[in-house]
Amino acid sequence: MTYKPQEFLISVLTNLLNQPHIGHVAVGAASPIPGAAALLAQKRGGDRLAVTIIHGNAHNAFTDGGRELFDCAGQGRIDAFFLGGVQIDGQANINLLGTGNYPSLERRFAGSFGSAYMYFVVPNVILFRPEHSRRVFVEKVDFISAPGLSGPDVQRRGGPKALVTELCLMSFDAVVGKFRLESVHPGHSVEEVLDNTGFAFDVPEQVPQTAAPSEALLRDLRSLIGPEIAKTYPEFAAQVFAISAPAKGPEII
Amino acid sequence: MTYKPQEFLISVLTNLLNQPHIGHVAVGAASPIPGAAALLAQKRGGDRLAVTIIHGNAHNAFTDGGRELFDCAGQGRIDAFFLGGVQIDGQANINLLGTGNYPSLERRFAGSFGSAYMYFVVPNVILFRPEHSRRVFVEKVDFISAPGLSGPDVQRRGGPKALVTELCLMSFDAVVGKFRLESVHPGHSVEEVLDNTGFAFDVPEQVPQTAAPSEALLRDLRSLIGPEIAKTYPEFAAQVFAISAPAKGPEII
Amino acid sequence: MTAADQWFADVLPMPAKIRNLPELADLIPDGALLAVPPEYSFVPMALVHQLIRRRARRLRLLCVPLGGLAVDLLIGAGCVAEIEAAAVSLGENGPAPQFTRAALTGRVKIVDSTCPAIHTALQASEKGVPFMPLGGIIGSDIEAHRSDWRIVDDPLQQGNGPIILIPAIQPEFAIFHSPLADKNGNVWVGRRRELVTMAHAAKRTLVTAERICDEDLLDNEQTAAGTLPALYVSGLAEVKNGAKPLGLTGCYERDSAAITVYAHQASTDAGFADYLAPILAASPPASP
Amino acid sequence: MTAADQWFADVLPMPAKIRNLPELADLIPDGALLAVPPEYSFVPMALVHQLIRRRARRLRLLCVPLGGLAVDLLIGAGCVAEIEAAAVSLGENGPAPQFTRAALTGRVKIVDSTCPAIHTALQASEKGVPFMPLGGIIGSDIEAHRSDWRIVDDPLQQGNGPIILIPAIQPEFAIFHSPLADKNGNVWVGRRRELVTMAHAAKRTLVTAERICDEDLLDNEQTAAGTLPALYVSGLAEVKNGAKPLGLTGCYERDSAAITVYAHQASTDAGFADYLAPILAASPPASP
Repeated sequence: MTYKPQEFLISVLTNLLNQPHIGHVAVGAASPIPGAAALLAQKRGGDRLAVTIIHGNAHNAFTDGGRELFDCAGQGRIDAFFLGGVQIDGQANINLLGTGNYPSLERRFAGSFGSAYMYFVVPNVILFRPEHSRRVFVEKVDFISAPGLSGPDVQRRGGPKALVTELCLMSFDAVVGKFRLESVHPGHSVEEVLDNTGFAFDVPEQVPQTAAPSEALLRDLRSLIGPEIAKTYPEFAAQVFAISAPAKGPEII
Repeated sequence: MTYKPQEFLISVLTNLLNQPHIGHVAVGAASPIPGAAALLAQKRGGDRLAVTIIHGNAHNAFTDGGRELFDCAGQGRIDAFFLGGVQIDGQANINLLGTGNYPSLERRFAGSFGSAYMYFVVPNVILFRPEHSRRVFVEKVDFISAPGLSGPDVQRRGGPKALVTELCLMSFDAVVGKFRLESVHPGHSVEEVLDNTGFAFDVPEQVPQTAAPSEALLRDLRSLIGPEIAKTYPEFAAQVFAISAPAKGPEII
Repeated sequence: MTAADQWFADVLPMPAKIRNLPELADLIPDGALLAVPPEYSFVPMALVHQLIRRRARRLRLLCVPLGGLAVDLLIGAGCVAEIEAAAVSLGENGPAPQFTRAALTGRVKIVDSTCPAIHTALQASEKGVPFMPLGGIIGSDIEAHRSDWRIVDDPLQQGNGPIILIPAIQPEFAIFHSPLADKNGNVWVGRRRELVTMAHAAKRTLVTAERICDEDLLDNEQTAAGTLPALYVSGLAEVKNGAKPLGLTGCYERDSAAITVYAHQASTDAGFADYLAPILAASPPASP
Repeated sequence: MTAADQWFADVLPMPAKIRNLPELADLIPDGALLAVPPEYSFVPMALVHQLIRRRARRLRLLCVPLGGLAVDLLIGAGCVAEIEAAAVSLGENGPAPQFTRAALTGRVKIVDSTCPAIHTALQASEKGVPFMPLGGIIGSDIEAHRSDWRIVDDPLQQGNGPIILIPAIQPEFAIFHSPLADKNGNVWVGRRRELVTMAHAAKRTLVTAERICDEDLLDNEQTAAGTLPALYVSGLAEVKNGAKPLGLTGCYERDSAAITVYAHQASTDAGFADYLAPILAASPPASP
């Protein structure tokens, strides 16, 4: 069964979420692939997984305003969250703000959002950055929006657990402070990963290939999740699943 | 025009509230006389005065839960508030909790409520305690629910401004830390106040008589405020104004 | 218990969270720290009766921020080891007799507080911080007897003087009775938002509701605005008249006469026992 | 200004608080610190256009916590001296061009923050405390460049390690556009409760609304639950389509195509000037 690159990435993320120690995953704004993965993991896990998609109201039960995501995470009620970065380095520091010598930047991006907090309080942060290049994966980020590691005196229950790109899946070991290549996606090689990564990481002797999505997973994704994610990301759903937007927001008073 | 003792006290409190520096008065639970005074001051001030009566929903615009009264006061949006006390002493310390040697009490009352906070943040606290006796007005309270005075290092914009009893009206001077007799109610004397007060206070050479309620005030109180306060305190309104309760709470979903 | 463990134990598919009243009460173990709403805010009297029937013991009660009939009953019935409150009374029906007696005899440990300190302690838990500052209070004997509160000199060093830090309180359970919940576990709280803070702060929230409806309360912007999402609700039972004899906004008024009777009876041990007898003897209300 | 002064100036009888759009914008002086809601939450675009028309200058913007079209427009129109935000972008329509340019040229002072720090700073003002603690953040370069934030060692001395204290921020004005207000000045906010915190924290709150109705929103438990009371509202104007081209829950959807046009035009000075011209030339929408 053929699949689109987005479907492959959704499958990789879904498998990361379908783990017994993850009971509630929250997905930030403008994250259609993580959002679809969260809904698919929920469906395939028999609705055991709670999913909150901050973008819009469709899969968002929060009723206490913009701070509820952060409060909820601070309470320990969110087990998994996704973060990205315009730069990510070998210590899992992430930079969402800009390149250059802050505050004299060469390029400026939106800003750090809630990363500086969520990275500390969500136990399983999945770094998701499809573009796998030396531009993104650098020796040292220019600006630390959120640090990958903290000293022993700092209260921190959260941090990076995995990194998913268009080339591979890595894990992160907070004890040694290093990424480890877990699998390379079909059609790509360890060399390609090494060539395109600007930081050092562990490479085991045998690197398996990332599992391709099963037919059952793809069927669930297309038939069940497509229409759901269309409520939040109509353009994405149209593009990937050829589904046109159904949902309208609820009527107000 | 004759009037009831409660009407007289409402009139005294109304005059204290009808001052240009008071823009918003809040009234705590179980305070029908202060509540009626607040509504009457509002009416007689051409609706300039904002009134919040915490008890019930009738004159209570708060929609953010139990903390909103305290937050609102902390923001500086409440200019006047009423406090009482099972004991009040000459430094305007109030005791709402009990008598005896805490925690081994002889008599236990409900507790300090929010007094320890409101006394610090509301600029014009009116102490209201009808019973004027040496049991109430003591040299030193057994338990300080909220102190009348604070040292210069403590942030405090609020505190006691006046004391109203069945016998008299006193003011409080935070600089010298002492009450001052402002007026004695009709039918009572300075001697009676002195005999029934357990703490020292300033007595000016001429002590005026507290003004009796005007006919206009009594008319407004009975015709306009009676029905309003009945929404919050039906039994009080029935007893004082012979008005039976009209209001029902709003219907829920 | 980790977040994952809690979710594992707790975030079952929603329909499984709907229980009957005895099941709900059985979830609360002896010794639990229980946040209880104030008299004016959705008090779960039927659940309190059920806790008494199952002879709960050594409960620690956090009144948010005031205690009333529910607390007095639990104290009188011997369910309570400790209580923290800004005040406890029967409101317009006078002092809380069993609380008053317990306070004087020392039978129950009483931790005296002040309203905003209790709200603040719960907000600290809601935000997952170990403490929050609060103005005022300095020089009160409440503070003098709270070794857990801490006065620090202005940590911003801006000349603001001393300020009190209130440590977070995380109740093991928050309990309340709502006029309406839905079958997905969402619960209407309306403007009673102390219930939201309680639920956010507590590890688990158990709710009884007058009615459990089929329509999802979050599907409508208007009801959503006053709804605590199921995310925070660990157990839900439908119980008619679940706040009586207290009132429930929009459903029924406080039965002041009944509470006057209680106030009178509860002022003696024998009278209190008489009041308790039918509660102990009753079967819990059947679930529909 | 004392509480009394503020009330004096501000708590006029309610009908007097209903103004037209230019009057509302005129209340905001040059140099004011303005809290602005995020893209998803009731952004007062018409009021922003009016501020541009009245050539507001040196505004300091606090994004709660994210900036979008409104902020980009104000920056481009030369109204802004300083902006604090956790991020600024046009969301699904990409980077905010004028913000990006201003950040690179240094034309506007940019104070970088993170979402929960902004919520926390407003909650501190809401509670009238000088600061609030917040977990995480330590070791971020955000923190390294915030001399106003303070890391202190666990003030409770319970071995919890260092923690950040975020000083309170009190905006001079909070502004937003609501689907519905009432003639008494109460404003529907629904589940967008950051608007409540903004209004509580700010000295004054100015609101535009699609519609001002006669029924009091507080008279009904259901609408009351999602209503900001008039107590916090200093000015109110009825403005149809007041959030366009952004969306307004239940009223209209975000006009993504129009914002794409903006993103394209605003990427050059000439294009931005073209976009601005009709806004500058327009008469403010007439009040009904």
